Amino acid sequence: MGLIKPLLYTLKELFKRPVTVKYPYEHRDISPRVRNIHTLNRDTCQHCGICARMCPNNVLKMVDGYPTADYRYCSFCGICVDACPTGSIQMIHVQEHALVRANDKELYMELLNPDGTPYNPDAPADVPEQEGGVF
Amino acid sequence: MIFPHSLGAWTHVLRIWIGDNMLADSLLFKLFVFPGTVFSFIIVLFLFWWWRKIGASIQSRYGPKHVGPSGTLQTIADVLKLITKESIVPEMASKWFWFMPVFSFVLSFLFLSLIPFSDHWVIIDFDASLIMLFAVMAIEPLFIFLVGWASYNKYGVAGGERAGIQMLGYEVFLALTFVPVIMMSHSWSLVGIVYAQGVSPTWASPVLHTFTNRGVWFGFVQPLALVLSIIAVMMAVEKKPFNIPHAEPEVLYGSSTEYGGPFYALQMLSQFLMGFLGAGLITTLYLGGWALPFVPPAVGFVLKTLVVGTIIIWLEHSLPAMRIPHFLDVAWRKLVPLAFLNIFITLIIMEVLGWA
Amino acid sequence: MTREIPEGVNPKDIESVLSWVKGSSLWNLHFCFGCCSTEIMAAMMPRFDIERFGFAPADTPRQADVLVANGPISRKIVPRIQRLWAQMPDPKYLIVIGACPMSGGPYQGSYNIVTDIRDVLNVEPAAFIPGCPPNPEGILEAFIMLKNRIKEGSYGKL
Amino acid sequence: MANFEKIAATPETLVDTARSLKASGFTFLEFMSAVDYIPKNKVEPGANRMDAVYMLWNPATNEQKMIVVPLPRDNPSVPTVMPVWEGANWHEREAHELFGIDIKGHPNLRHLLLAEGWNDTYPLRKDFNVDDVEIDWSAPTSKLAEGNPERVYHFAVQHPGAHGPQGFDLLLDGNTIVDAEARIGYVHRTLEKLGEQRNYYQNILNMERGCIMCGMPYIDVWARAVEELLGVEVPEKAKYLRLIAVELNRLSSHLLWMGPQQGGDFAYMPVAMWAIGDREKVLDLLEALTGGRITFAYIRPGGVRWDIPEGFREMAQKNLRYLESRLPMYEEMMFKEPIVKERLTGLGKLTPEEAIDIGVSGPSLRATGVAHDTRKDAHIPVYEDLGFQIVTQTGGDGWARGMVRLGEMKESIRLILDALDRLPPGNSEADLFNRRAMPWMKVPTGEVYAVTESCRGRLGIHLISDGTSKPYRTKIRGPSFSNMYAVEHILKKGSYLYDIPALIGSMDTCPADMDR
Repeated sequence: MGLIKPLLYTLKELFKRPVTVKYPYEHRDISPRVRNIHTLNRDTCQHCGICARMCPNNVLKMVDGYPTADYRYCSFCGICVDACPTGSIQMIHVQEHALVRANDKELYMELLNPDGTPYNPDAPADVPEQEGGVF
Repeated sequence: MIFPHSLGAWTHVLRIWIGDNMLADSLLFKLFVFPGTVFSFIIVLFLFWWWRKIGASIQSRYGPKHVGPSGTLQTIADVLKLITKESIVPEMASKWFWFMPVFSFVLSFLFLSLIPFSDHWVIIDFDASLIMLFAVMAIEPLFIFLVGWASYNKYGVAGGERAGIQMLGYEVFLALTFVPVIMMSHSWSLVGIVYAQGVSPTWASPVLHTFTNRGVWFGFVQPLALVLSIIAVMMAVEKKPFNIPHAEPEVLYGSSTEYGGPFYALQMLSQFLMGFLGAGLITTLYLGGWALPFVPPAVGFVLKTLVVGTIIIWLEHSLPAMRIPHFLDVAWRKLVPLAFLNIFITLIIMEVLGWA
Repeated sequence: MTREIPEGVNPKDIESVLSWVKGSSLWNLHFCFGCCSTEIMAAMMPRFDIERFGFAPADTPRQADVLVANGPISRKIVPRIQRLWAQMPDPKYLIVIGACPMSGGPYQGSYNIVTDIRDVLNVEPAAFIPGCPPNPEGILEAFIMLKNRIKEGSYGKL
Repeated sequence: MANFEKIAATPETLVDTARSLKASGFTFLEFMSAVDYIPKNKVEPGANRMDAVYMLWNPATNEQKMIVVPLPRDNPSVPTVMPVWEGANWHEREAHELFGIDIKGHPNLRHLLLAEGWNDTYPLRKDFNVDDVEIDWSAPTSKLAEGNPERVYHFAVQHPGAHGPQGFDLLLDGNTIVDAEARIGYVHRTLEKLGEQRNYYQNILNMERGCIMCGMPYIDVWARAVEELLGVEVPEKAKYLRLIAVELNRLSSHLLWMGPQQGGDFAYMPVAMWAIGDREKVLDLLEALTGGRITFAYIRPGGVRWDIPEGFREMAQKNLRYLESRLPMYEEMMFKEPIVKERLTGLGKLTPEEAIDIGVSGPSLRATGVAHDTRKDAHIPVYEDLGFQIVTQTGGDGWARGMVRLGEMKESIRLILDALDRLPPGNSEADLFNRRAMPWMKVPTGEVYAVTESCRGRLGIHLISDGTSKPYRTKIRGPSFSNMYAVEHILKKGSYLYDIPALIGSMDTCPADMDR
């Protein structure tokens, strides 16, 4: 007889509205603390390189005095944000960012501006040589 | 001519063999259009979609939705994709590797040919078609085992063995659940059983003959047998909680583990066809076959079968899988005695009330 | 044996139907070996439900179309991945989720991790989502992206 | 120096010492491992030896003791302690493959975590060079598969019933299991060695990937180990926030267990799907609090990264109350449903003595009636202030394990809501870091063993600092390691093929936690 109640639960569920968020057509609320891309305030950046040094995954490289990121490597842990002495480097959430082709050049990019706009989008990316292993 | 030209030769042969042009054409139509190949493909594609939608709805999600309106083209895409995929034969597999799934598919068509969609739309009906049907259902597990054996795969063989265990569990029980119906109808013919339920043999006035006249639907006088038969059919077509040959966490996909591409599509379709026909059997035996007011008989049969099928799908999606000893225990210690009890009750009532 | 396409049928039509078919029914192999597998699970289940687009899990490699690389590739698992990939029938696709299969991610410099799945399987992934792990939305995006690429014909031609 | 007592022994006296310690109440072997000292180390400069270490725990008094056996670096060898603790089996295999310690009298010294054909290079030795590694790919997968691999039924790696890249090689007689041998190590990411390569702050990233389903207890215990070395007291508020984060993660992990893990074993899709759907409510909370769903980087040495966001309390009230209202339904669906009950009752029965002997911990231990929960035993902050109750059952079988987890979910919901109500004011983090000097942050020399209760059992980190910015040795005791050994133990006692998925599911082993 214990079978009856589970069957009733499933029967009830049959007539309920699904909880699905129809993702590409509608979006759920995402917390502002979610991180999936870096931004950099280039006015306050002091070129100290502590972010690149602290990064456990070798994501950040100092190019021309500013950190640049290679998203093949990133774990989005936010340790670079913790480490930045001036708070210039931040992480934000961008929905479409996830859709990146498996093309090494597209995954290597200059950090965004603080308002989420691309920095110097015309310049072609020049992928620096990555070295295996952690310092 | 409604047939494709490649069927012309067949038509010719059949016409000569049967000697009656009208009859031969109608048999061909039954074999290849309704209720044969074309219809069964359509109903199976529909059932596959319906199965996924009901399952998704129970799991509080949408299921197929964006491929075609409400995902109706989803199953067509799935089957076409499987057909266009590469077919791999494992190196050590038997040379019968390809034939086994075809045989089991053919077997499910044999099943189909026995089910009366109406007194007109039935391919084969003779005095002992129910016995023939038991025979078909008894051979099916053997082919499932051979499918697994031919693929030279541990999981396949294990799944095949489990199909044998499954058959041990349900075969006797399945036969026993139908005995009361045979007793009450005095017939081994499926069409005869439907007639015995008071259904008119003519096209006309199905309304009047549904509940009136001499008989009633056996489902109303045999509710226990109806429930037991649904359980037995779920066992026979390997629906959860009796999905022992295909229990994914234990033996992957059972006997069809090594099959991909077109022949997996074939197996999937024959599984759903068997499910549909199992529900059709219930309709025939207990729910008055094709009798339904205001609709043509064959449509009535399909609609009723889909309702039964939906109940089976709902049960399948709401219950967990059993393990083997529990399954055998339930089948032999609980269900078989119940079926016997039902037979005796039927016997006593028939004697007392003089229903014979 | 090759068959000729009958007259009056545009081969491009067949190709576009085929690409629609392949893109609308991508079955991914059920093979979890990393954190991202829990997010794939979440993507398959009620909240995100990737089955809406016909993306369903397949239990055996014979019935799968997509290998989702979802975790760090240890040296011990390399032969297994290669074998599963070989068992999958063509046309088959590779989706890379998270940093681990692409670069080693947080496990760079480890003695037991192969840092690039391209060294193991010798195929170019069809889609890659950065993240550790990415949201289920990202996983859905990867599948849709693979679908689009099949549609464009830029990946996985017969 | 260390927060536990060290007892020296020699290979000759080891087994006797172990016996007398076990008799005096140290019945629980947490782990057996080793520490490699090369001459240029900074902990004990000049030392050239290898210490085999055995960490013991007295459940009655919550004391820790460690047996230390100094060995020569070339050709180290100790006798097996399996006669004393059966659970030492896999720990000794691990020490054998990672440190090259020869275990005398051990029944099976095949590779466990490393690839089967790994040559005689020992990765956790300090002078290990990765270029020396050569792997013989033709090596058989297990001892059972030696000679005739075809007779073995592989229940492993990709098999959907194996719950991830773990599993068994089985010898079957029909459906009866004749012999079983576990195959694990497919996600051995070498967290212990990586821990030695990265500095204390970067290790947050490593440690929380210790378990794919509950990373929060891992960073929690890592942060407490580092704080103990630094001698820092975290603010009261941070303790509450840590509790909230850890318990939220426990909720999500247990829901995942109930759904796809245990429900999936029976192909019980409604429960599997609904549990994952409800888990999203918890994940929403975690996302609002930490910004992550699976990995968080929220807890760090010195406190937590953020205070609770605005509106978090109301959201938590709403979501958790909803979850609480669903739990009776799950009990009805999972634990009173006759088919599931039949499958779980008597599944993988463990007696309390057996469980302690093997080193089983967590819900699987409490299901045998032993009321040990590290949150209470080790006085993890603020659990006792909130009146934490240990959930136990007496069956020792799969059903009892499930009921313990269900009870823990109720308890977690109550703890989180209480903690939110009583959240003290103040900072959420001690002022610990000089950001400009972060990469060079040094930690005083010392040795600690920090423990906590992860979702799967007793989780410990043994940390040795040599005064530099990187640890000298980190040893992680993953609870699933011992729990998986218990599964093998149960299978060897005699079981059936159709019980394995449910058995692995009911022990709730996490491959990542096991392989580290």
